[in-house]
Amino acid sequence: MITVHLEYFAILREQRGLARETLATTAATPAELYAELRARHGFTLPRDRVRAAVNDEFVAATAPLREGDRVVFIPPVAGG
Amino acid sequence: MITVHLEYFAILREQRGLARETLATTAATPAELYAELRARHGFTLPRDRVRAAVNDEFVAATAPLREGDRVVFIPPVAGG
Amino acid sequence: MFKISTAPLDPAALARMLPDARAGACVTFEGWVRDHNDGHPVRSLDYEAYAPLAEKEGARILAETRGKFPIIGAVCVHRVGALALGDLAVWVGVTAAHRGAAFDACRHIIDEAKSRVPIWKKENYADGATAWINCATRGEHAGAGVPPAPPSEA
Amino acid sequence: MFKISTAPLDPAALARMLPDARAGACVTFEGWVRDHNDGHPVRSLDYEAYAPLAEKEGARILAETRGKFPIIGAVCVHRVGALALGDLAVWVGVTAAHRGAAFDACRHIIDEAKSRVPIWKKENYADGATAWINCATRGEHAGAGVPPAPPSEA
Repeated sequence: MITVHLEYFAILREQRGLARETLATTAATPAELYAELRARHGFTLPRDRVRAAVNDEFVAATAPLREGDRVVFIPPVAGG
Repeated sequence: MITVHLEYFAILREQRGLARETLATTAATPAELYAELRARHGFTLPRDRVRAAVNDEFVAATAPLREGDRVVFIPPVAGG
Repeated sequence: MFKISTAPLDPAALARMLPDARAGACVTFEGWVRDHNDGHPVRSLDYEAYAPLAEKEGARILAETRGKFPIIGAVCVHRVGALALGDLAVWVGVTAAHRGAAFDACRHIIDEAKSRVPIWKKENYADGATAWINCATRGEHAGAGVPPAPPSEA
Repeated sequence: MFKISTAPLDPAALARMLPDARAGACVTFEGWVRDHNDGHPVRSLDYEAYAPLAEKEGARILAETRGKFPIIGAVCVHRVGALALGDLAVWVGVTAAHRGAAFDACRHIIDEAKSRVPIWKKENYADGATAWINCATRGEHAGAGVPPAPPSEA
């Protein structure tokens, strides 16, 4: 079990109903963590449409998660 | 003989030493008129690099000139 | 410089960052909130950014752009928050000795920013529905009931 | 609107002509007097226009551009007279629903204006020489003694 700090934006924030939370997880990667969160919170976006960032940098979905990481899942962007 | 009103711009104005003049000519077209002026004033630009305008519209070098026309020869442009 | 701004953007103030005696061309792009998207009347927009990563990714885009095109200055600022029709959402300004590079680089910056920088846009439609742009999934709409909007190009 | 102006150009005032609720993109081009051309240090520029024909030809360019690209607004104003380094020589602003058309149309307007509108530019060099740009003939320079400058792209 590790503890991670999540921040939600845009559609994920609305579907989760909050902007941040800290939770304990057995997920070893962002991909596993997103699958866990999606099942729990009913996120509509499938994993392949969401990028992951850890500690304010983009990471691969299969990167290792570590104790205390700040994790953000990034819905499809639409600036401009 | 017709009388035409010439206006000079840019390098032609500098080489002519004045901005406008009225003159009587036997030239029947802008091409003939430019040849006459070039011989008289030593314009460096050859005829194929100068466009003609009559009464504030572009015309062909072979268009007929008429009494009282306002004629401008247009050196290569360089706006912007 | 790439910044996320919670305050309204001031194009004149932003443009004052660009003058340079070597520059012969300045191209700017402004993205405005328009009154429709894909046929739907739009009443307002909400922009949201993951600011720390947005500014890092934006800085990378500017650095890449300098590597690709012979430009002198490049600035991009993106507004976040609630925007009304006509409001300025994003401003890009690029200077170069020659205009070709300024046009190409300005367009490259906004194209890349729209596809890579973590900024999101929610459209609020005249009928009260809303939609997070680009977040529709498999034909069902991610928002509250309007038909799916395709990736929008402002 | 295409205008020749003997007064300094005010980009903020010109930009105020463009807002439109349907517009999502605004692209502007500014041509500035830069400190060099083709390797020669430039001290100032003189612009001269055959104004009546320049404005007619400019209006034709804007009309053609509207026919080629789905744009909403288009404005081009060209300054004439004695300009110093950094001064704004030409301003083009284009709005459209989408940015692709705004970029393409803005570039088309300035490209066409530079090649067709009767406006001339004399460069005054740091060494006191001058040259009417594009008016050199057969290898000899049309100005007062600097090497020939090729067609300049600002």
